[in-house]
Amino acid sequence: MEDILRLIIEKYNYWIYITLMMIGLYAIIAKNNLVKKIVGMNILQTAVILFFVSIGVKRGATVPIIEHAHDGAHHAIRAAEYINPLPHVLMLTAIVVSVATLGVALVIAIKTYQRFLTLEEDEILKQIREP
Amino acid sequence: MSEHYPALLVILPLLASFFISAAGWFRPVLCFPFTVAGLAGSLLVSLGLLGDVMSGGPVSYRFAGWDPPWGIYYRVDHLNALVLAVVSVVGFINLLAARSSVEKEFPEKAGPFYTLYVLFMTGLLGMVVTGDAFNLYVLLEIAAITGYALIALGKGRAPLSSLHYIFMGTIGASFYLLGVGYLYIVTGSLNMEDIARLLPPLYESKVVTAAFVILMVGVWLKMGFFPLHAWLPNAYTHAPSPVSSLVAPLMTKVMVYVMIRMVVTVFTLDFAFTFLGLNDAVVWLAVVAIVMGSLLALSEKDVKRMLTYIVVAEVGYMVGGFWLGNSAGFTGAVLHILNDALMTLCLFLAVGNIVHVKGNSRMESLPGLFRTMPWTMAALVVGALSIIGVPPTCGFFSKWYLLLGALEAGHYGFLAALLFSSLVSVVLFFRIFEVGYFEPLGGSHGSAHGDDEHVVREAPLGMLVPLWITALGLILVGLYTGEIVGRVIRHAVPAMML
Amino acid sequence: MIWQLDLLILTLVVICGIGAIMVRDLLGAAILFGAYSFMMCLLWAIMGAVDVAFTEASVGAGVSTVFFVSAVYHTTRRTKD
Amino acid sequence: MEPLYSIMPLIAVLVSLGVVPILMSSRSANVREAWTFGAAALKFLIVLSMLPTVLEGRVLVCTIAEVLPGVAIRLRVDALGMLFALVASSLWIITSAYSIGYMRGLKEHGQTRYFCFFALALSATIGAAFSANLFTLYLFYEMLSFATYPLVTHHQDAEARRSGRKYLLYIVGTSIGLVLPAMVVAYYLSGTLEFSGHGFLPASSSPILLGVLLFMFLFGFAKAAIMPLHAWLPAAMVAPTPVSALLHAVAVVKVGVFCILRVLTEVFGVELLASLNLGTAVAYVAAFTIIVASLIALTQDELKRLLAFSTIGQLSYIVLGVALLTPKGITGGMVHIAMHAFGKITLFFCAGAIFVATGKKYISQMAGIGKQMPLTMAAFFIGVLSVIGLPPTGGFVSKWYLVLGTLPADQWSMLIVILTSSLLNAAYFFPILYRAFFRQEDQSRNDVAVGEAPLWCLVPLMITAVGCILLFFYPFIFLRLAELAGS
Amino acid sequence: MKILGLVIVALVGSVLIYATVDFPPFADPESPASLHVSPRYIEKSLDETAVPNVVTAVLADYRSFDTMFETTVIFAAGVACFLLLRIPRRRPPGPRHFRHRLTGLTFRVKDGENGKEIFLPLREFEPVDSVWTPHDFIIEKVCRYMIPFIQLFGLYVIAHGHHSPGGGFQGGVILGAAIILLSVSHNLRTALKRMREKTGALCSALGVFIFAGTGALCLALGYNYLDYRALAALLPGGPIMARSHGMLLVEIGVGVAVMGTMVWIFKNLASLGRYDEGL
Repeated sequence: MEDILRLIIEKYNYWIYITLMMIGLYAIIAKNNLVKKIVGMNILQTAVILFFVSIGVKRGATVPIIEHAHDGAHHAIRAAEYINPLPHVLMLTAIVVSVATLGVALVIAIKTYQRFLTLEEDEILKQIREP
Repeated sequence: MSEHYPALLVILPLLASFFISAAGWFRPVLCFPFTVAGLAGSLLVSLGLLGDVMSGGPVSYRFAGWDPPWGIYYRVDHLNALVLAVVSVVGFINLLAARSSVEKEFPEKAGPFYTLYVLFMTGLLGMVVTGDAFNLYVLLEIAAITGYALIALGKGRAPLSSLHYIFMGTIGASFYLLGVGYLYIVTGSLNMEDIARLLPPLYESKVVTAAFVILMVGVWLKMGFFPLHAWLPNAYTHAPSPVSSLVAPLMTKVMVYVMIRMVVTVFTLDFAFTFLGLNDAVVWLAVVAIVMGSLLALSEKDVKRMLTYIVVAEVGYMVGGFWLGNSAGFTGAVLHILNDALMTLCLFLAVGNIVHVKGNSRMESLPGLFRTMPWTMAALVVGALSIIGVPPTCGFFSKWYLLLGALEAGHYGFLAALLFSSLVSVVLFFRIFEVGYFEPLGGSHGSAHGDDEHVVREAPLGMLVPLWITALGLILVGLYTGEIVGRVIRHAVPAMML
Repeated sequence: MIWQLDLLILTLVVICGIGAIMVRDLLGAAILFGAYSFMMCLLWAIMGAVDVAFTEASVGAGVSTVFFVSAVYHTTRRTKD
Repeated sequence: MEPLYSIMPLIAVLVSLGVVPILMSSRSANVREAWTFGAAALKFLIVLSMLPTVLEGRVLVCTIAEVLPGVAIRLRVDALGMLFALVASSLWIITSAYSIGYMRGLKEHGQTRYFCFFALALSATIGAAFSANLFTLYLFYEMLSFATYPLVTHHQDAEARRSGRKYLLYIVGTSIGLVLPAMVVAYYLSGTLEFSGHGFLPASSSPILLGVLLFMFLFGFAKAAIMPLHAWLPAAMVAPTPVSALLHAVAVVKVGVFCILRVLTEVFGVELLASLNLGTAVAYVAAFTIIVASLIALTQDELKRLLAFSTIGQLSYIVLGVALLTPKGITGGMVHIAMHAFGKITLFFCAGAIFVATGKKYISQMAGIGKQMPLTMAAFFIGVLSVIGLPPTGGFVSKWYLVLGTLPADQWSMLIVILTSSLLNAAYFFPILYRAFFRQEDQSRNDVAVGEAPLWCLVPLMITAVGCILLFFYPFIFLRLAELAGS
Repeated sequence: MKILGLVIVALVGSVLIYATVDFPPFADPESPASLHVSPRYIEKSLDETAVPNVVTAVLADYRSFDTMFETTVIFAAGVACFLLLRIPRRRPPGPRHFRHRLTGLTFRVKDGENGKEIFLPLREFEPVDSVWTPHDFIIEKVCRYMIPFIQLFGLYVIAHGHHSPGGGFQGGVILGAAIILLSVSHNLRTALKRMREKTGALCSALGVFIFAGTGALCLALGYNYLDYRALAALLPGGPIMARSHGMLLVEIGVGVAVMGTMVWIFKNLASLGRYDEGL
C-alpha cells in the first residue's frame, strides 16, 4: 500500500499527463462536434508536451540560463545546477507544431461548416448519405 | 559539393518554396518553373547520393558542425538512399503531371499549391534522410500539415475527410513523439544510433516495451495499417487528383520506411524480434490487412476509392514482409516500397486523367474508355498488371520475394493472403476493364461497334507523358530488379537477417 | 517548487481540460481551453521551463484562443455535446 | 555440348512485338496485313535458321536480364522448344492469311487491335517455347493469357464478356493461385529454376510435397485444359475462328501442355518421377480427361464446341505420352504437339470457312454441305483422319509412338484408353462427315446458292490439310527433335 | 462511438500506466535524461556559443535544423490557410456601406451608372459590412496606445533571447499578436492598412528564407549547413561570437516568419478569406 502511494506521489506529474492524454484521446474519438475534437487534439498535444517538460525537471536545479555569464569571473558550470534544457527545446518546436495544426484544422473545420452548415459529425454524415 | 548532398537534398526544395511563394504574389507564371527547379535539384542530388552510397558506402552529415548525439545528424545508407530516390522520382513525375490539373482546377492558387507541394516533398525527403528521432517528428508534421491542406482542397466531402485525417494523423504523430519521449527518458538521447547503442541493457525495462508499442501504433496510424486505416480511403479519394497521386504513393511508403528504420536502427532486431517476439502477431495483422483491404476494394464502385483500399492492402504487404524477419521478406518489403510507389503513382495518374476528362472516376463514367482514352487505359492496364503481379512488371518481383520470405518463415497465412489479394486484384481490375471495353460509349449498343471511327478524347499530353514514363518505368524496374536488389537492397539487409 | 501550488494547478489543468470538452457551448469551450493553456503555462513556469511557458502563454493562451474564437464566430456556438 | 550464345532467339521473340507499333499507326488495311505477313515470314525464317544448330544437338542461349539471384529472363533454344516454335511460327503465316480472309469476309470491327494482339500472342508463344527457365516460361505464359483476352472477347458483346470472364478466371486464377506458389516452393527447395535437361528439384525433399507440387503445376497450367479445369476452352470459342484456330489449337493450349512437359521433364525429371511413381498418377489424370472429353464431345451440336472438347482430349494425349516416362511415349507425346496442331487447325479453318460462307455454326444445319463446299469438306476429312490417328496422316505417327510407349511400361490400361478414345473420336467425327456428304439439305432453305469460302480462307486450309498428309510421309524433323528432347 | 472511445482510451491508458511504473523518479537529477546528452549543453554552451540562455543555444545552434523546420511548419500552416480559405474574387456588385468616422452614421451607397464605383473620401468615411459592427471608443483608444509597447516588447524578446527567456518565436508571436489585437479592437481593415496581406505573406516566406539562407550561406562559405562559424569571415568577433551572431540572425528570421504567419492565419480565419470587416 505504501509502495503504491509512494509511486503515485513520486510520479504525480506523469499521472496527470496520462489523464490529460486520455481526455484528449477520448474527445477526439468520442466527441461529435468537430471543434470539440480539435480542442481534444490540442489537449492531447499539450499532454505530450507536459510529459516532456516533466522529464527535464531536476530537483535542486534552476532555470537553464547561465548566470553571471559576462562578469568575467569564469567558474565551472555544473550540469546538476541547471534544469535539462533539451526537452524545452523540443517542446518549443512541438508547441509551434500544435498551433500550426490548430490553424489548419480550424480552417478545414470552417470549410466543412461552409459546405454542410453544421459542425456535428453525425449530421454531416447523414447529409452525405442522403443528399 | 557531394559531401553536402544530404543537406542539399532537403534544402533545395525548401529554398525553392520561398521563391515559389514570392512568385505567387508577383509573377504567378514563374511558380511552376521554380517548383520544377527545386524538385529537379533534389532529384539529381538524391540520385547522386544513391550513386555515392553504392560506390562508397554510407554517407553522413553533421548539421551545424556538431557531433552526433549533440547536433542533428543525417545518415544515408543503402536503405534510405533507395527510398530517397523513389520519393524524389515519384514527386517529380507527379509534378509534371500536376500542371494541367492545377491550371484547370485552381489556376489562381497555383502559388500556394506549389509551395505546399515542395514543402510536402521537403518533409518526406527529410523524414527519409534524417538520423535523429525528433527531427523526424518535425519533418513528419511538415509533410502532414501540407498533406492535410492539399487534401482539403478537393471537392465534396474532402474537408471532412481531411479533418479526420488531421485527427488520426495528429494522434499518430503524438504517439510517435511520446514514443520518442519514452526512449529519451530512459536513454537521454535522441540520435537514432546513439539510442540503439544505449538500449541493450534496458531491454527489460517496461518503458522500452511501451515506447516500442506506442511508436509502432503511431507509425501504423500514419501509414493506414489495417485496423487503423479508416481515415485513408476517404482522404485519398476526395483529394484533387494531382494530390492523391502525390500523397497516396508516397506517404504510406515513407511511413513504412520509418517503421523499418525505427525497428532496425533504433530498437534493433534483437529487441523487436527476439526479445519481444511479436513478429507472428504483426504478420497476422498484416494478413488481415491484406485480406480486408482486398475485400473492401471489391465492394467499391468508384475506381479511385478502390485504389485507396488497394493501398491499404499493399501496406499490409510491406509491413508483413518486414516482420517476417528474414532476408527475403526484408528484400521484398523494401523492393515493394519502390515498386508500390511507382505502381500506385501509375494508377492514380491514370485515374487522374480519367477524372480530368470525365469529371469523376465512378464506374458509370468508364464505358467506352478504351476507345476514347486508349493511352490512359493502356497505362492503367500496365499498372494493374503490376499490382496483380504479372512479370515482367516490377510488382511481380516484390511479390516473389515476399512469397519466398513467407515460405522461409513458414508463415503460410501470409503466403495465402498474398495470393488471395493477387487474385482479388485480377477481379478488381478486370471489372474496370470490362466496363471500359465492353460497354459502349453512348446509350445504344450497336453504335460503338461500327467502323474504326476515331472518337479519341484523351487527357492533355502533359498528363499522358508522365503517366507513360511511369508505366514504362514499371517494366524497366522489373527488368532491373536483379541489379537493384544485388547492388542496393542486399547491402541494406540487416546482418541479423542474413 | 511549492508542491501544494503545483498540485493545485495540476488539478485545475485537469478540470479545465475536462470542462473544455464537456461544456455545451463552443465559445465557452474556447475560453476554457484558453484557461487550460494558461494553467499549463503556469505549471511549466513552476517546473522551470521558462521558455516553454513563455511560448505557451503567447501561443496557447493567446493566439490559439483567438483562432478558436474566430472559428467559432464564423461557424456556430451550438453543440450537442 | 557447350551452349551457343546468340541473339537470334530474342529476335525471334521480338519480331512480332516489333510490328505492333507499326500496326497501330497504320491506317490502311493493306499496309497492316503486309506487315503482319512480313513479320510472320521473318519469324519463321529466323526460327528455321536456328534449326540446323539444334539438330546438331546444341542449344542457343540468350540472357536478357538477371532478375532474381539464380534466375534470369533467359531464352534457350533446345529441341523441344524448337519443335514447338516451328509449329507455331509456320502456322502463324497460314493463320495470318486465313485471318485476312475471315476478318474481311465478315467485316469485323477493330481489326487493328486484332492484329496487334495476335502478334503479341505469337511473341509470347515463341517466348514460351524458347524459355530457359521456369520463370521465363511463367512470364510468357502470363503474357499470353493477357494478350489473348482481347482476342477471345473480340466481339465485345455480352456473351464475349461472360466467356472472357471465365477465361480469365480459369487461366489467371490457376496461374497465380497454383503455379506461382509452386514455383516459389520449387525455387525455395532448389535455389534455381533453370532447365538443364534433367530435373532440378532435389530428390531428397519429401515425396508428399513433391506430389503436391506436381499437381499444382499440372492443374496450374490450366491452358492445358486438364479436367476439371477445362471449362474455359469451350467458352473461349466465342472468339473469331482464326483465334480459335491458332490460339486454341496451336498457341494457347499447346503452351499449356508445353509448360506441363517442361515441368515433367525439366523440373522434376524423368528419374525423379519414376522413382516416386508420380508418372502413373499424371497418366491417370490425363486418361480420365481423354475419355471424359471424348464422351462430352459426342453430345455437342455446335461444331466449334465439339472441336474444343476434342482438343481437350487430344491435349491429354500429349501429357499422357510423357507421363508414361518411356522414351517412345515421350517422343510420341512431343510429336503429337505438331501433329495435332496441323490436324486441329485444319478442322478449325474448315469450321470458320463454313461460317464465313454460310453463316452456319451447328452440325445439325450442315446437311449436304459437302456438295456445296467440296474442297473445304475434303480438307475437313483429312483433318479428321489426322485427329483420329489414321494413316495416311501425321496423326497416325504420333499415335503409333504413343501406343509403342505404353508397351514397355506395362501400362495396358493406358493402351486401352488410347484405343478407346480413338474409337470415340471416330464416333463423334464421322457423323459430321456423313451428314455433310450423304444427307440432302433441307429443300426449304436451298434458295441461296452457297459456294466455297473466299480464297484467303480456302488456300490456308488446303495447305494445312496437305501438311497433315505430308507429315505422315516426312515426320522426320519432328521425330528427330522429339527424340533429342526426350533423350 | 463513446464505448469505442472508452475502450481505446482504457487500452492506451493501461499501456502508459504500465510503462510509468518503470520511469525514473520525477525530478531525479540522476535520471538518464539528465546525464547523457544534456550536460554537455549546460556545461559547454557558454564556451562554445557565447550564449547564456542554454535553451536558445540549443534551439538555434545545436539543434538549429529542427528549428528551421519548426519555422517551415508555421509557414506551411500559413500557406495552407491561405490556400484553403482565401477567396480571390473581387467584391460582388451591389450596395456598400460606409460609416462616417466622426458621427458614426452609416451610409448605404449604390454603384453609379454602368456599375462605376463611387468613392467616398476615406479620411472621413470608412467601409463597413452590411451587418452592424459595434465599435467601442475606450477599447480602441487603450489598445491603440498599448500596441506600440507590445511591439517594442516583442522586439526586445527577440533581441534579448540570448540572455533571457524568449527568442524569435515568442517575440514573433507577440509582434503578431499586436496586429491581431489591432484588428480585434478596431477591425480587420484597419489592421490590413498597417500590414497588407502581401506583406504578411511575404514576411512569412522571407523568415524561412532568412533562416535557410543563413544556413546556405554557411554552406557557400565552405562549412557545413548552418555551421555559423562560417560567418566569422563576414562578421567581427571570431568563430564563437559568430555562432552567437548567427543565432541572432536566425532568431530574427524566425520572428519575422512567425509574426507574418500568425497575422496571415488570423486574417484568413477572421474574415473567412474575404478580408473585410473581420471579427
